[in-house]
Amino acid sequence: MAQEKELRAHQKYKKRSSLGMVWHQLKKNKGAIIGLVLILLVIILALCAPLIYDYKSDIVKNHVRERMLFPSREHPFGTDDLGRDILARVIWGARYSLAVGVVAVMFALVVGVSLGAVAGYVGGVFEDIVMRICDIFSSIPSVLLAIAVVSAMGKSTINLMIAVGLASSAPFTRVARAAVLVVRDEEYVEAAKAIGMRDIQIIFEHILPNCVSQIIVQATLRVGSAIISAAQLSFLGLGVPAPAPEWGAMLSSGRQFIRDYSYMTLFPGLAIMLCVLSLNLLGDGLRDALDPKLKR
Amino acid sequence: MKKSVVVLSLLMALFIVMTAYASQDTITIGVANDITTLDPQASNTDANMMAFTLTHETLVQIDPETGNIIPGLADSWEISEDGKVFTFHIPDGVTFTDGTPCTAHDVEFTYTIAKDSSFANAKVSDIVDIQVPDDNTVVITLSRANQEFLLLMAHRGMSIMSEALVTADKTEGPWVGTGMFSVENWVPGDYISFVRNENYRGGAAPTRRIVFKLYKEASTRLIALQTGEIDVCVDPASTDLAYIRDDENLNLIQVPNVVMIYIAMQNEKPGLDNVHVRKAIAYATNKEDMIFAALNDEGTVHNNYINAGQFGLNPDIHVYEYDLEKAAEELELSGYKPGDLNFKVMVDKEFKKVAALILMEDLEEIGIGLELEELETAALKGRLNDAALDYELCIYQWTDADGTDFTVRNMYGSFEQEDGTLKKNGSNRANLKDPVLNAMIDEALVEIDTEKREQEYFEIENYLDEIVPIVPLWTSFVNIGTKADVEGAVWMPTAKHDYRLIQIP
Amino acid sequence: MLIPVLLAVAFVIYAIMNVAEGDPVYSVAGADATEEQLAALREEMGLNGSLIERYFRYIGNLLKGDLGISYVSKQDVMKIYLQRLPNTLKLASMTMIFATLIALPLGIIAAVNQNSWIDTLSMVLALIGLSMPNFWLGLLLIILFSLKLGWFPSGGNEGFKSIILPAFTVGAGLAALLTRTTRSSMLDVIRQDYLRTARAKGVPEKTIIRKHALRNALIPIITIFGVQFSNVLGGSVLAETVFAWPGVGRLVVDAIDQRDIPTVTGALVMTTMLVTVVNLLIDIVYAFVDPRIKAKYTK
Amino acid sequence: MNEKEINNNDKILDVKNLSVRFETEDGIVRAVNGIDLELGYKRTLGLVGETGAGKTTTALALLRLVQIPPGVVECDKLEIGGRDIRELSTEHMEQIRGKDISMIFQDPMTALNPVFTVGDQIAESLELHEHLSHEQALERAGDMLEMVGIPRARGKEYPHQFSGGMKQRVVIAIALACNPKLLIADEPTTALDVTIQAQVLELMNDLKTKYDTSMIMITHDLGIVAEVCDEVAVMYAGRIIEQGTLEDVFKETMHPYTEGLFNSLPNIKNRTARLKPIMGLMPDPTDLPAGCAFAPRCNYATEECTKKVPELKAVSATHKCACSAYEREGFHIERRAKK
Repeated sequence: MAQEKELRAHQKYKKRSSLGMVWHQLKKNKGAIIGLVLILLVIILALCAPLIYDYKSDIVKNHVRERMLFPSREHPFGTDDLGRDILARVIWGARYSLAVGVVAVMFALVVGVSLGAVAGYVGGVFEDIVMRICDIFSSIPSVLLAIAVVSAMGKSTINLMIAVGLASSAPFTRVARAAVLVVRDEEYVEAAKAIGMRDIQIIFEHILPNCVSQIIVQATLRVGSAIISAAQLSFLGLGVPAPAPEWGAMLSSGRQFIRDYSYMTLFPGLAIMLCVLSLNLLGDGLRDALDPKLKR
Repeated sequence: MKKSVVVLSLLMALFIVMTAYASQDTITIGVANDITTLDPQASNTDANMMAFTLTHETLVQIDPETGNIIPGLADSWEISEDGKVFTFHIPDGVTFTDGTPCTAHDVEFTYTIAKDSSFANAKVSDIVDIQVPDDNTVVITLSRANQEFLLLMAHRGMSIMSEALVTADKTEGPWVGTGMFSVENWVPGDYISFVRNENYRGGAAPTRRIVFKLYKEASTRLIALQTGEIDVCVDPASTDLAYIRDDENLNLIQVPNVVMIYIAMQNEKPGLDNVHVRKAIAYATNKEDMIFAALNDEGTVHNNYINAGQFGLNPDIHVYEYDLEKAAEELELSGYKPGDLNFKVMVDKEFKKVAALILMEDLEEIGIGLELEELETAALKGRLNDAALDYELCIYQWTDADGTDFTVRNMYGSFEQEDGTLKKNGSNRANLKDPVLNAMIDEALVEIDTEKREQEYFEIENYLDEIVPIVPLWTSFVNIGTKADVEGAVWMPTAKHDYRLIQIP
Repeated sequence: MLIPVLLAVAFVIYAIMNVAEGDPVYSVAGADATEEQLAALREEMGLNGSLIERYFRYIGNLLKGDLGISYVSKQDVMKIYLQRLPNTLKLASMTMIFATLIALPLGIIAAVNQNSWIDTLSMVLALIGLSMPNFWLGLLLIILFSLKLGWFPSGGNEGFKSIILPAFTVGAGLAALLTRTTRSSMLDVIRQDYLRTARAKGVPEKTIIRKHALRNALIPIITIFGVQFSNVLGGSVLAETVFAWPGVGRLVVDAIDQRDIPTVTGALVMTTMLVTVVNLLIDIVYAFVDPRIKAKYTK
Repeated sequence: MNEKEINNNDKILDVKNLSVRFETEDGIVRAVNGIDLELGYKRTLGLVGETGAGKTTTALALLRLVQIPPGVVECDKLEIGGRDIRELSTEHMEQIRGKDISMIFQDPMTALNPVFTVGDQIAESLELHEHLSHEQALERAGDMLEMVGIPRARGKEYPHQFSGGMKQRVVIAIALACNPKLLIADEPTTALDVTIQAQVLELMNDLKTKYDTSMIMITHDLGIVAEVCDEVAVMYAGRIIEQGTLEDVFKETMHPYTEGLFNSLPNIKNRTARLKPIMGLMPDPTDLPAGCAFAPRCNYATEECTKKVPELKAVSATHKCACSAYEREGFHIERRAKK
């Protein structure tokens, strides 16, 4: 409830900023730039991974007799329990972690925003029901919810994305609804109604653009937590199926060797942290840039 | 027979008297698997079996040293000449841990309800009649002579329960047996504690209280042993064994394990119904690499179709050595082209996953696709047991070692249904329905001449090796880390250890 | 309001858990189960009837406080849950105390010394805390404090020492979030006119921060507590797994592993209820801190 | 530290060359640029100017409440009751605030701490400065409430239960609780309804007389100045541009800006006369013009005015004005011409 109040407050102070303004603000924020550079680096690595390493021969091929080699010049991050090069797998892993994070958040965004926007616009019983469902989803710890969903639907990358997405859609619903509530009765919306625009059109053309900035900020920050959630599920053995080099799964299979071969958990863990850290930095920066009122 | 009982119990009594009051009060055992039930007829996991060893008794038991049958709850027994009628004598003064007496009626009750248990019914399926002429005698009649009936009765799943208690409370009644310990407190998923039965006939156990504490993570469990939080660490990670070897305060116990890990193949699935495909898979299986990667080389290649150490194990069995060329040849013989076949392999534990990943790569070499399906243990078991039999490959294990017949019958046997068709036995994961094999198994079971019987089992194994219903992979070691001064426990190759006499003086 | 929410939660969880593929009876029965045994077991497990029928039966029992019987241990799920709950509450409250002890002072110091090195440092730490997967942190803590230094046990729940590492593992993320919230909330409050009033009265700076600013800054911090309680419970799932802490989180993970649907459903429903109740309590705490809200309630 | 200096001076306030600037990332904001202020005991000074002229910053600087950084305060002399407070320790300064000098802030809506009762908030300064126990202080706080016309029982209530005017009375009660020698009132009535404004002003006037308090009344409302003040200082862009007795400034207006202020007031005598607001905006304090800051908006401005900053020059014993136009022979503003 208090969160809603906060969101409405955001709304009031929100200033429509052009892309240039945002960039200008963002440029001044050292953290955000570091975050941006890092995440771009991760994205580039993820995109270029197939150029550097071949999936079949470098990522999933076992070299059992070279298992668990400590980091060396040949294997800068060492090798895992099947003799696979960890550096190659960490780089390829970016593809999985980013994909899971981004798709899950897209899922959450589409589900959450459309539900929230319609709820705010239509109001009444529908709104009540949607917001109640939101409350429910926020009362179940998201990890537990995701675990339940994955275990019910079976383990697969898609199900992992859906589970994580489902568990993080409530915040988007809230943001969208709050945004709609603020502008629902504004004159230009009335005007749009008066000239006979369809409700769905009004929502998407006139109302939602008002909360785009908040949604972007939410999404950026959520991708980070989605990556962590996915890693948690993988850690519990409910994530991307082997032999795919997902970071959480790598951590999970490395944890049994943590005593003597801690590098096996160190590097994937670091990768997750850096990736999430850069997303957080960027998200914070974006929020400050889009919402000067909150700037400290 | 009677003499040895007397000697054994005297020794035990002496042992107990000498040490009972000087030893550590509570011994905590770090276990890997949770106790899931305290009802002997409701499960067959190793973890539960160890609890039943403490709390319950079976009519007879197996001497871990010799493999002979020795008295348990029954102090003596007779077998009729045709091998079908067993008469057990139960001594006076046997009581359940709650103090109520245990009589032959309780034995009858236990074996009768076993027929309704989906876990115990296979063991009592040959029983056609149970008579109780008096409180101390129970007479059991079988439908056929069974050379291994006593072995089956020694199984922990046949632990004797109290008729009165079970009738009164279906849930907690089965917890009470005539064993040396009784359940003190059970917090599922955390720990279970047992306290000794001070009135156990022949004397109380040396340690007052035994706790099984659950540590799912092998590394955490070992750390707990090293920091002294627990006294025994069952099944430490194979990569961590050096920590125990190098620590003078700790003791590493390694018992060759009889548990067989194998690749189950659903023999009726398209592709897998072709013996050449199965042979191709057998040739493509690199057992050495699997052991190296999945077990840190702490294991032994297993090529037989019954458990290591079992009667009738064929030492000269033909071996499908890892050979991708031969595998490719077999695939060609099958008529399938490389790329035609794609299978799924189910696994539940991390080490099985590693083995599956190695198999995946080799099969890919010869043109058979393999997809990994990781399932939770219970889900995997559900899939295997489901009447639909909707699975292809699975890396699974056979843990029971209650006689060769029990193994071959359960793993490869089938039975005739009313409509004349064959139905696989419960643990026949290959879904093998072979009347010839069934006849061979039946024949071996009733064979009285030991040498001949052994030969018959050799032939059964050779037969199996021809049709390759499964690919046996390996046996490993049962590893246990203990504090150096722990003694008295009996470490079992089946991993169902006997902690009754464990103590730290 | 509580009851309908719970019913809906029960429905959502019940539905999710019951669409799982495969007949749960097979994962409970032995390999040699006959058709009759399977049928009897289905009956015993309450698997007969349609999903809706079963759901209403479940709800009926739920309202009586009966969560059913575990498929695996055949024990009352409510009993199992209540056995674990104290451990989870212990961990959750330690986590919160822990996070508060770190975050409040850090956030306040950062806000009061805005843009100083200590501010930058605590913000960097908070960001790292937010970005670190907690189970990884748990593993690192075990390596350092349990294996290398031997200060704390690596698992179990014997004594105060064993709660420190898990609480820190779960608490790090919360502490990070709280530090950020405290800082921004304090910065907000520090700019308020009423602090200037207090300064103009000659109230010493320390008192201004401790008394005037903090009490106001606490309001959004309490909100975070409410929102985060469910996340703390979620985080403890991982920590409980890593540290062998026998709480509700591990109960659920194990139950899922064992396909023990009544236990999973029961534990999730009860956890949701717990979160709802805690949020209610937090609303009450609000009233104590913020007279404006108190007024609303008393009216 | 300067014990003997205390009271050997007839001025409650003596400020020389006070400057305040804020160094932010967007540039240096020059809020106050070298002003002198003096105020005798029991007298009231009106500090007049538009929003952003630097009035509030000046007041805060007097209490040493300007936030440093980003603020930088420079000053040749800052004496209150004859005591130089520039170098006083923080603790010492805290003892002076609320006791010797106190301040009423602009917006009563936000000036009260929402989580404490008004009684507590009044009592707090009494506890601090008069070392009363909490009970005694609450008792006195009740007296104060009654004095500002609020039943003492309402001391147990929270700010949100009060209306705007009532809140301002509470703020006044807080400020006067310890009988300060100097009271700075920063637009105390701006946020209030017109009817309430009058009540509050009357109350302040009464209390000021009763307690012999000197006062600085910060306002942009010349009407209030006329009602309450003895002396007037007009500020523009951080400088005092005209200063004198009420009489001097109102009757003998010198500075074009002051004239502008008067012209933008509605004329009660001539309701048909159009308002003549001052055109343009105050200059950006980060980028003040080289010459007279008012020149860009000034009707009389010449080339000369944009070149150098005019000095505040004495016109009479009490009246000062900073306008270079008077260097031109025979210059006068329109307002004076009308007479």
